[in-house]
This record gives sequence, C-alpha cells and structure tokens, in this order.
Amino acid sequence: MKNMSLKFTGQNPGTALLSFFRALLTEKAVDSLLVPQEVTSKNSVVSTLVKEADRIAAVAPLAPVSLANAARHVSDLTFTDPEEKIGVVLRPCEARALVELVKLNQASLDHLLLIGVDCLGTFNPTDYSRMAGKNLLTQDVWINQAAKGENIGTGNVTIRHCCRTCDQIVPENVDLTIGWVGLNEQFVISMPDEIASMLKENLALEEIEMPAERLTLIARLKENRAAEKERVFHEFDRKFDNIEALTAELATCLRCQNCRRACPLCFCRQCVFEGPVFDHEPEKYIKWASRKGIIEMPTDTVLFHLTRLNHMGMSCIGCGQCESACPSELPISIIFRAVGKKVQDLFDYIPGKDREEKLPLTTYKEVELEPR
Amino acid sequence: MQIMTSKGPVMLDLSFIQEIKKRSGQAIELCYQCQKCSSGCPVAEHADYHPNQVVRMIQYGLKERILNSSFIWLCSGCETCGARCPNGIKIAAVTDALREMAVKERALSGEKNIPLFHNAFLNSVRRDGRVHELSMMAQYKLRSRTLFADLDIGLKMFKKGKFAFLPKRIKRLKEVRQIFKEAAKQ
Amino acid sequence: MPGVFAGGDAVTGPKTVIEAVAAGKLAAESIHQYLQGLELKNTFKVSEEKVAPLRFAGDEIPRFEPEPVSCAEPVERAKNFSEVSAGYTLQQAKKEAERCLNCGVCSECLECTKVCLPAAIDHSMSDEEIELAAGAVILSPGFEPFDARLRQEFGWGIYPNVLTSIQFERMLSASGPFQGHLVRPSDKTEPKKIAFIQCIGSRDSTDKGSEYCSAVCCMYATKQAIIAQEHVPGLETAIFYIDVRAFGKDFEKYYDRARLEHGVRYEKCIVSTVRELQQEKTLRIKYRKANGKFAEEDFDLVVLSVGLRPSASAGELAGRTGIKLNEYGFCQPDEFKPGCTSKEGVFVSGAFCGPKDIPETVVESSAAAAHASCLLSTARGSLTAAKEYPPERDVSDEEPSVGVFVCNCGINIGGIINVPEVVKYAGGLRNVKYAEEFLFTCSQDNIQKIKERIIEYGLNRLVVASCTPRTHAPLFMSSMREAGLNPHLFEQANIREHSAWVHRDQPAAATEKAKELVSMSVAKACLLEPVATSFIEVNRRALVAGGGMAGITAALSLAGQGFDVYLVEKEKELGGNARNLFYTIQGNNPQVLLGRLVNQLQENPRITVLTGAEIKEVSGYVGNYRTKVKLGREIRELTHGVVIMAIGAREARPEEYMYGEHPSVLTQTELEHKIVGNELPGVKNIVMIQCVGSRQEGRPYCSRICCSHAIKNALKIKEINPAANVFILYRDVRMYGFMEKYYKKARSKGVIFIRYDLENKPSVTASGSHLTLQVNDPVLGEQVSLDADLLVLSTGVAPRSDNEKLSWLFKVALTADRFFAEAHMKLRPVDFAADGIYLCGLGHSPKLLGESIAQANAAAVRAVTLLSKDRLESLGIVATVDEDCCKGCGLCVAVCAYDARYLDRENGMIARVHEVLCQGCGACVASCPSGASQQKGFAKQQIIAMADAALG
Amino acid sequence: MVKTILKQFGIPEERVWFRFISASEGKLFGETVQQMVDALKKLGPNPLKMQWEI
Repeated sequence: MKNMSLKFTGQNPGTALLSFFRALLTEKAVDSLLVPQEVTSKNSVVSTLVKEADRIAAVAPLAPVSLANAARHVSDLTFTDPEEKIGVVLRPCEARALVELVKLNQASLDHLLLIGVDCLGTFNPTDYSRMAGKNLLTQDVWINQAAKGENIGTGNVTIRHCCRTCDQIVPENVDLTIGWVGLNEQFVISMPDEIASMLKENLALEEIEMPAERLTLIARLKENRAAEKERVFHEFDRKFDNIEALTAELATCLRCQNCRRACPLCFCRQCVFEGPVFDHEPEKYIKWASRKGIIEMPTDTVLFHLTRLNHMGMSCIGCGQCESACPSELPISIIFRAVGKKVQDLFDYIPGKDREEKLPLTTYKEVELEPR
Repeated sequence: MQIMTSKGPVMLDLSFIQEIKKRSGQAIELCYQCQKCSSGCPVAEHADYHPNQVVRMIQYGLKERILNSSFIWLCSGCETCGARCPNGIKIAAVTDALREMAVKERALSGEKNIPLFHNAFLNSVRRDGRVHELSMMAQYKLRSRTLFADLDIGLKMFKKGKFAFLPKRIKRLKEVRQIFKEAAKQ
Repeated sequence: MPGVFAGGDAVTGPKTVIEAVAAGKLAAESIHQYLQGLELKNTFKVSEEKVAPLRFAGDEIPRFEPEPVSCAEPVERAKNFSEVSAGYTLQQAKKEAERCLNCGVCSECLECTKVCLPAAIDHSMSDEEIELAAGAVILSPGFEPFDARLRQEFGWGIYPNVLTSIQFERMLSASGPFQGHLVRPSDKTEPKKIAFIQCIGSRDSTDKGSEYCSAVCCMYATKQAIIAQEHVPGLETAIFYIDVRAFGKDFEKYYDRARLEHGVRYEKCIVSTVRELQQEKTLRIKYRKANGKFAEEDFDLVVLSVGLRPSASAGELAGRTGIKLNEYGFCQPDEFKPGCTSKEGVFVSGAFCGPKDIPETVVESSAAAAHASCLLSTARGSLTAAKEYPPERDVSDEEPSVGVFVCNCGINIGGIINVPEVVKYAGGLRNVKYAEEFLFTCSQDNIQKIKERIIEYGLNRLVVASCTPRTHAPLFMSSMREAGLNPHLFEQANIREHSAWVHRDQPAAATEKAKELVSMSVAKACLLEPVATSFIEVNRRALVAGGGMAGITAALSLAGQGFDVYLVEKEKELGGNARNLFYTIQGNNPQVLLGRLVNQLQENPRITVLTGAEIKEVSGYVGNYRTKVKLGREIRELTHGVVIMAIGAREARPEEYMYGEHPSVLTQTELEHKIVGNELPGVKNIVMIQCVGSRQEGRPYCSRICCSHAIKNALKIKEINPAANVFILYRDVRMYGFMEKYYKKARSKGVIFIRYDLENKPSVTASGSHLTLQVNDPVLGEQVSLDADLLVLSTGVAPRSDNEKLSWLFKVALTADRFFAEAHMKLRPVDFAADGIYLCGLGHSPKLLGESIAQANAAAVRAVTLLSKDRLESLGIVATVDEDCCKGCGLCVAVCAYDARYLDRENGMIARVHEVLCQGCGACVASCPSGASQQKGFAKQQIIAMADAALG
Repeated sequence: MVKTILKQFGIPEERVWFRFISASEGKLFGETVQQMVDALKKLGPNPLKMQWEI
C-alpha cells in the first residue's frame, strides 16, 4: 500500500475527484464504477453505475448525504458473478454492511475494488436537499468546512444523530481509501502499489507520509464520538428500561416496513411478516379479540420489531438508514444499535469488522450449554 | 526383599509358605484379600493380627512374627473363616499348623498360657480318654501360676456339680492313646 | 336345529351350577313353548353380563379385617336352643363381600373371554410344534441370577430387608412392586442407609458359588446406589467389594462420579455375615475397615449383588444342538471366533457366552449375525416380499375431511378420561367428518376398521388420539397407505402420556386437556399436505479405515457377506497392535491368526488392500462417499457407500518409574518381546506395576486389558522359570468374566499381588543394574521393599493422535478421552450417530483382541444392513425450501449437523436439501429469517394453527 | 440473544429459559418444566399482556 497525494490547490476538490475516478476507468483499474453523483438539479446525490469514463460528470462521494446504504447495491451487482472488475465507493458504514452481507452470501468481493472514503456523517436527505438547493451545502462546501473537523453541521441543522455517535471515520476492510479529513488542499489516497503505478503519471500523484495532523484530528474526533455514543446508549438504557416507555415510543409505528426496506442487512426476498405466516383469516382476528377482549389493529407491530431485532440485531452495523426512512421518525436506529450492541457483546461479536469472523448463529461453544 | 516393621526391617522368606501349605493342606496362596475371614472372626478384634494378615505374613514368610502372635492361640477353631472363604482356605487348619510349629520351635512368647491350657487339656484326654475338668484345671493353674484366679467361678461350678471329683475313663481308652501315638510320630 | 335343546357346560363351557340350572330351566321353558307351538322367546345367546373389576392390583383396596359375626353371650345361651350365631346383617354382609378381591384363580369359568373385547384369550390353545427350515441358528438363552440362598450367611430369604440386586432393581422401577418408591419390605418405611455386598456367588471357588467373575455387578451396584440416592434424598449407600471392576468404556468415569459426586462409599471388604436386629428388622454388618479396625454398622436394607449363572436350559440346548459348553456351563466361544460355537452353522450371543454387559452383548450378537450373514449371503433377500399398496388418492382439491379415532388404551386412557365425551367433542370440530372410539386403536381389527372408515366416509386426514407417536404412528400411517392415502396426512394426539397418565388425579381436567389436544391435532391435520419421500442409490462398496485386526476382520466379514471392500492402512504392513502380541492368556497365538487372515485378505477378490495409504479428504454422504487417499505421491479417489472406522490405538508411553532412564524398566509389550526372544536369563525377581498413567489425571479411564496382559506375562514367566518371583502391584484386579480363572492361576503359581492406591504410589530407586521398589502393603500397613531385576509397567492404551483429524474428516464425534464416540453407549455400540459410518476395535475403547474381532464383525453386519439396500429412502418430515423466498444466505447450511443442506450456486444461489440425509431436526428452519426453510409436517402455519386451537 | 432483546422490551429475562437437555435426560426435562412453571407462577402474568398487542 502506498499513500499518494492528490493535490487540488487552486481548483475544486470535486474536479480533482472527478479526474481520479475517470483515471480509474481509463487506466482500466476497473471495468465499471459504482459511485455517487449529484443529480442535475444538484439537490441530491444518488448512486450511479458508470461504464464510460466520459459519462462521469459530478461525482460526489464525499457529499454528506446518503439515500441508501450502498452495500445493498453492491449486493445487487455481485449476488452472482458479474464477470468484470467493479470499483465501488463506500462509506465506513457501507463497508461494514458489505462485510456482513458477504458472510451471508449476499455479495462477493471476488471482482471488486473497494474504494473507501472518509466520512464525518451525512445529513437527512431532506435537510441536504433544502440546503444544497440554496447552495449552502455541496461536496466542495462540506470538504472545506469539515476537513478541519469544525462546523460539522450548518446552523441548527446537524448531521443525522446516528452519524454523530459513529466513531468510524476511516473505513476498514477496503482496498483503497480516499482520505480528506485533517488534510489541506489535498486528498491522501491509500492504494495498492499496482494501482498507484497505473495512476501515478496521469494524475501527477506523489507518494507521501500520512500527515500527522490528519491522524491526530481523527483520533480526537473518534474519541469525542465514542464518548457521545457511550452517553447516548446510556441515556437510552435509562429511558427504555420498561415496556411503557418503549411502547410509547413505538406507538406511532405505521408498520410500513420502510425500516426493513432501508436496512442494508435485511436481505430476505420476502420478509416473513409479508408472508403467509402472518396472513390471518378474518375469523382469527375475531377469535383473538374475543379471547383478549381487545386487540390492536394492525396486530404484530411490536412483534415485527422484535423479530427484526432477533433476525439482524446481531449484524446491525449502525448505518441509521432505517431511521432516516421512518416516516414517523421513530428512534429505530438507536434501539437497534443499543440492543444490538448488547446481543453482540454476548457473543463477543463485532459486525462488519472481520470477514473471517463467523456469524454467532453458525458457531457453537460448549459454554453455551450452561444456562445464562 | 524386606518389610519395615515397627521393630525394624525383616527379610522376606518366599519359601515359608510351602512349608505351611504342606502342614495345613491349605492353598493359602489363593487368598485375594477379600477380608471375609476377618470380618466374621469372633476373636480377631482381641488378637494382635487378623486372619487375613496372617495369610499375608505367611506369603511374606514372616515366620517369627506369626509364631509369636497371639492370634494363633486365640483362634477358637470355630471355622467360620474356612466355611465362608470364597477361595476355600480353612484358616483354622492353617492356625493348627502354626501352633504345632510354634510348640516345636518353642516360640511361645505370644500367649504363654494358651499353649499351657492346650497341653493340660490334651494330657487329660490322653490319660482318661476324655477331659477331667478338675485335674486339668489343677494342672493348668499350677503351670500358669495363676492358682487363685477364677477361684470363685470354680467354686460356683463345683457347687452346681459341674466338676466331678474323680475322673471317668472311657471304654476304649486304648484307641485314644493310639491316636496320640500316631500323631506324635508325624 | 328345531326340536333339539341344550344347556349346561356342553353349550357354554365350564360354568357354575347355578348357571347350569338356569340353562336347564330355560331349556325346559323353551321345550314347553316349542311343544305348544308358541313362538320361541328365548334363543340361546351368550349374555354380556357386567363382571366385577379385578381389584388385586396394588393398594387399590384398603386392607380390612374380616367382619366378625356377632354371637350370643354365653349367659343368654344357657339352657336354650336359640341360634348362637346371629349371622351378618345386610350391611355387614355387604361389607364382608367388599373384601373379595376377585382374584380369580382360574377355574376355567371363561369370564375372562367374555370381558376381553378384542377376544385375545383362547382357553383351547395348546402347545404346538413348528418346524422351521433355517440355514443358521443363533442361540441366546441368556442367564439366570445366582440363587442367594446358597450363601445363607447373608440372610436372603430369611430377613425381609435383605434383597437381591434383581429385587432391588425391580423396587427402583416405576412399574415395580412399590411403584418406584424405595421402601423397606418389612415396614414400608424409607431406608436411610443401604449396603451393597458384591461378589455374591461370583469369584467363589467353593461348591456354593462360581469361580468366574460375573463382570456386571460392580457397575450395576454403582448404578443402583446412585439411583437409590436419587429416589431418597440424603440416603447413605455403601458398597462392600473385593475389586471394583469398572473396566468398560467410560465406566471408570461413572465410578468416579459415584464416589465424588454422589458420595457412594466403597469399602474394600467382604462381610462375613448379615445379622438382623429383631425388633427394628435393621441389619447389622461387621467388617474390617481399610485402617485395620473393625466396625459395626446398621443398615436399613442390604442388597446382594448376585452373580450370573448359566441359563437352566443351556445344558438341554447344548445337547440338542450338539455344541460344547465350558466348565461353568456357558457356551464360551473360541477366543478368536466370538459368536461361533463348536458346531458350524450354530452361533451364540449374549450372556449365554459368558457374563457380560449390554454393549458387549449387543456387539457379540451382531457378530453372530455377521457370521450367519456370511453363511447365508447367497440367500439374502430370497424370502422377503415387498408389500403392495394401492395407488395414492390425490386429495389436493378436496376440502379437509378429518377422521378422529380416540383410543381407550384399555383402561390406560379410558380409566381417567371420559372418552365418549372427547369423541363427541371431536365430532363437533370444524372439518371433522367422523369420530369414533376404540378400546385399543392399535389392535388388528381396529386398524382394519380405520381403513374401512377412510373409504366409507371419504376421509382425507386422520387424527388418532392415543399414545406416543414414537411407537404407534408408523402403524397408523401404514394403514393410511393401505387405504390409498398419503401416510403423512396423519396426526397423533398423545392423550395418554400427556393427559391420562400425568393427570391421573383430575379426570375432569384431563378430559378437557384431551379435548384441547385433539382440537390442536385436528387444526394441524387440516393444513397437512401429502409428503413424497425420495430415494438415493447406494454405492454397495465399503471402506474400512485401519488394517489392524479389527479392520482386517471387518473387511473379511464384509467380503464374506458379498460386498466389495477397500481396506486402507496407514502403515506399510497390516496387523496393527496384533503384531506385538505373541500369545494370549488362553494360550492362542495371534501371529498364526494374523498370518492366516492376511492370506485370506490377499486371496479375496472382493478386497482391495491399500497399505501406506493416508486418508486426505472425505466428501459425499451416506450411500455415496468419495474419499481421497494418498498412496506415496499418488492421490486416489475411492467411492463407497459406507465407512468402518477401525483406527486402533497405541500403547501409552509411561512417564514415571524411571521408564526410559533405566534399562530394566519395560512396558508389558516390551516384556512380551523379551519373553518371546528368550532374553530373560538370570532374571529372578520381577515387579509389575498396574495402572501406570491410567485411572488418574491425564488418562482417567481404565485401559481394561492391562490386568490380563500382566497376568498373562506373569504366568508365562512362571511357566519358563517356576522359581522366579513375580510381584504385581495393583489398584483393582480387573480380571472380569472367565478371566478370573487366570487370576486364580497366577495366585496359585505364587504370584504375589500387592494393592496400592493413588495417594500411596510405589516408588523405585536404582543402584547400578539393581532396582528396588518401595510399596506400602495395605494388609499389614507396612512398607515393603522389593528387589527387582525387571520392573514392568502396565501402561494402558492411548488414543491415536490421528483421531482428531479423522473425526473431523468423517464428521464423527470423539469422547472426552479422545476415543471415537458411538451413537449410544449401550444399544448402538458400533454405530456412529450419523448413518453409514461404523466403528470397531481399539479406536472405540481399549479392549482385548477377541473383543476387537467381535466388534469388527458387528460393525460389518451393521454396515451390511445399509449396503444390502439398493436405495435409501428419506424420512418424510424433511426440510423443504420455498425457492421464491430463499436468498441463499447459507445459514441453514452452517447450522445443519447432518450435511443435509447445501447451496446450489448454479441455479441462482438457492439452499437445497439432501432429503435422504435430513433427519428432520428443524435447526435450519429455526435459523432461516425469511421462512424459506420449512419442515414438512411441521410448517410454521401448521404449528401456529395448533397454538391457535389450544389458545382458543 | 432473545433474553437480551426481550429484556430491553420490558419482558424480564426470568420469563425465558434456555437449558441444554439431551434427549436421554427425561427426568431433567420434567424437573426443568416444573421449576419453570413454579417460577412463572411466582412472577405472575406477563406485563405485556396489559397492552393491546398480542
């Protein structure tokens, strides 16, 4: 691995990035590229799959917005063998999700170049759209204001609270990392030697030592966020130690299942809650009601969340997409992360950390025979 | 090969058992130390060694110790041990053999009075063909120098007519004497 | 026939006089009617009278003293002739009549035939002689317990609280005389202290007992002590023994648990007599304790561990079949031919061959079967007939139409549960077309009725409310097949175990519960769908891993039974440990046997021997394995249907007593080499130490063979040089079964046995070539020092290090001691838990050569049960996948313990099921988040339907 | 895992039991069921039951 400096002194960071991604395609480091780009109206950023270098126009992998966890797209691209090399750009949470999906056979890394980017968080898409529409927040604006670790958030609009408590800024488990946090007018891109030699001339890259100020800044930010996470989890525990608090919080759940659809790890083709098991005959509802005197309609709301926790709480990598997708603004992300953490701790399991680590469900230790 | 006893080391004599086997006619070596003999022995608790230990000592050839033990004299010959022994070893016969050997070798330090009693008993039988309690006791008391011990019991028994004054001889005294003669020959 | 009338016993069979009179009168009346030309009113008919219930079971009726008949006072009687005895009043008479138990000593009144509704009783039956033509005979008449009266000193038959172990076993049983309550027979109180006395009638050279060791008593006494303690909390148990013979696989562990966890006390002393304290009926035992002091202890119960005697019919059977019995009256097979008798075609198994525990019995029986199977291999399958079933009715378009059959199970269910009420309730359930009650649903005639009802009412689902499906479901399911229904459209409600038996005291509630169980089953049955089983072909070739005596024997047996075999041996030479054995304790020469067998191997065209071959990779599954074997540089793939693991073990290397430091310290195997090589001139004193490294930390199990190995060598030494002194330092002499004879022989030859315990191990010192052993003699409580020209260590058997790798390759389990783990310790001693893999020899546990041979034959015949099928059928209740839902995450594959799930990558990443391998455990169903994995017959909807039915 | 999740949702972990019981340990199974029933009777009805959900 080499740390290569890509300077953008005197030009927009976006332009430098554009040239980098174009070079990846033209130098045949990859055959195609999954990369976020600004929509023409500039008020949002979407994932695009690019085959022709010329068609890249407004790459914005660093813009602080994410409509969906890209690991889901990677799964779509590699569920079966794509037979060509695809570069995919991932934020840390997306890289973590991908690791979990690989363990579940939902994606394959065989033909991928994983391009990770530093991430200091993303805004709710609606917030971003409003601000970007007014040109208050774009990729370039964000890099300028956030690279020093300051002004994270604009006015009273801040990044999603899930991101505020995320202590992973630099992605792990990727082949290539585009670093911008703690840097001045340059990106430092850590890349494999062979890619470095491919791109070096085209982009006038320069090999450098990782600047110390970047490392210090990241360490500081991580520390702050870890502390924030600790505080939030603790507060959650205090607040939700009884059924009343929780049902009150879930009271506005519409059972729209948007959370499930937004979740990168809910990979089922059809959720068990949409299947025949929960298709009840009318008489069954009446039977239940007559047994209990009263039931809530629709039924199974709490059961839905419980089941989902049971199915993927172990793997929850905390990207917060569920919460962003919730029309009722339920704090689902914090519920899943906090409860998920406890479950993960039970099995000493850190989701998204290591591809080789086995899912707890598939392994067995003799101590598990003892009652806990 | 030796064994550490409280009186210091004693050499093992692995051939001793052959002699006892010959004298007793018992397959002593078959013992597997189940201890049934000792469990059922009425005198073992009062003796210095228990039947199963005597067997082991014979195997080790601890001759002096066995011949001087009180057990061989305390054994009442009830034969419970032999009747119950799963290996069919009649320890009473072994004890008899050991007594003979002890008498012969004059190793009588264990329970001196018991051999005296035995002798008095046998003398009486030799003389009369059956025991004459009074003269037997007189002989025993004289030799063991315990003249006045048990005197009160003796008097009581006398009063109840348990002791006859004069010995009664049996009819075929000759045959009894012949038995003694034959035994002495061996 | 008109005009002929009859009555009395000739018509009805034996009956009472009263009934005969009644019949006569009836006849007279009928004659009268006949003669008058009237219509005959009374035609003969066996009346169905109510018969009083039998009442002598248990304590059903409280004991009553006879009702006294009141008599006139003497004063009143004087000077008159009035009746003295007043007789019973009506009430008194009734009360007295109540005492009748209806015990019914048979007077051939034939009432029983009337009350037995299935008509199972036939008084006219007589003995029948049946002639069967058979190619082979297997004799297994079993054993009889020793008659404890012969050892009258223990008081059996005299003191009520002295029991034999068989009686005690019955007492511990729920179906025993006290319904599983542990009580003293004398006063029915719970005992607080129980003594067990071992070796009753065993290891007894007198005319009262038997010389051999009965081999099973130490363990059954240990088991009984533990179970007794579970019955009565705080119970104290003591076992009086000579040697604790815990020699079987994992027995030592059990013995350890008894002592350390359950506090069972072991006293190394046999008691001489049991005395009874007459008032309390308590039993007093005097014994000599380990410290040489005497103790007297009182016990509430004394259990005599009686030994095994040959079956009473053994002699007659031997005479008729012309086989030879041994000196004890057992049919002891030749050491190297377990299962065989002196007569060809006649085989033996079980305790008839000698006292043995269940695993050995099962092994030896299988070995006998293997021999018979070799003999009859050409006739295999010639007498079997395949059952024909009518074509299956397609019910997919039909509405559920359920038939419910509720069983009385005699009085088992009907005595508690109101069965007619359940039937009525079932009849009212939705989709239930028909409901009926049976006395015994499983009886032949009722099975027939069920078939008729299915056809008559067009039923397409069947619910039987009776007992456990474990035993009877196959029967009901097969009746469905015979009626043209898929057998999986069946559901059984267990209203016996789950309701009648457990709620005996609350009949009303039990009836309600039975109704709910039935409604649950009906709810599920409505959702049941036909299940088709699938088949796979079987590769009818076997792989035997290991070319020791066990492997060779297994290969020859398989070939003899008509199947092709690969024999794979890691070493260059065949024979394994047998190559180090030159004589057995019985005086046979293993080398001769080995040479003969190796010849047979080489001449047998069915057997491919691969030596110097290492198993590298195993894939496939039962019926179709592919194993890669490395032969030198070449890798060869073998395909086969079954595997026999005959991996063997090795002699453990001693780590104490100067082994490896002093040239005169040897293992038993090394000694045997020296004896055979005549390398022991001038050796006079030999000391052997038993249990070196065994039965202690590191190697906690007993190696079983070391006692006989040592005694065998000791006897050989004495044979060569009678003047040699041999001492054997032991912990327990475990010469089980007939081998006790050789222990006795060794003692009679003058071998001296000195016991030691773990706290007081012997120690060895050397000066020059001279060794001195220090050991505490527990009999005298004194230290003995022994000179030794040779010190021989009995070091036991250790598992091979390969076991780990092979267990991983073949996916079979190892025990805590790293030997291979069989499927069931007692009942399946040569099977692995997975089908198609079998085990034998030392890799299973330490054992003697003959025992290995028996186990190898057993493994071979078990393998043949599979190889002789041309295809394997799946279970039916296997997992299934909804392909539209499955996303191929592979969780099901990871959790499947049977290799029955796999990912089909070619066809869009779908998890599939090898139906034949699936055991229907449901782990994959539980792991599947989307519900794509379902189990046939246990689908989520079906289970939820049951829950709904239960909850209402 | 189930316990942890349910605990968070206000269902005390004493209400969910996990025991490894081999198929041969019928006695242990019976005892465990008995213990669990006793324990649950002591705990009383599930608080969730007070809610409307099933």
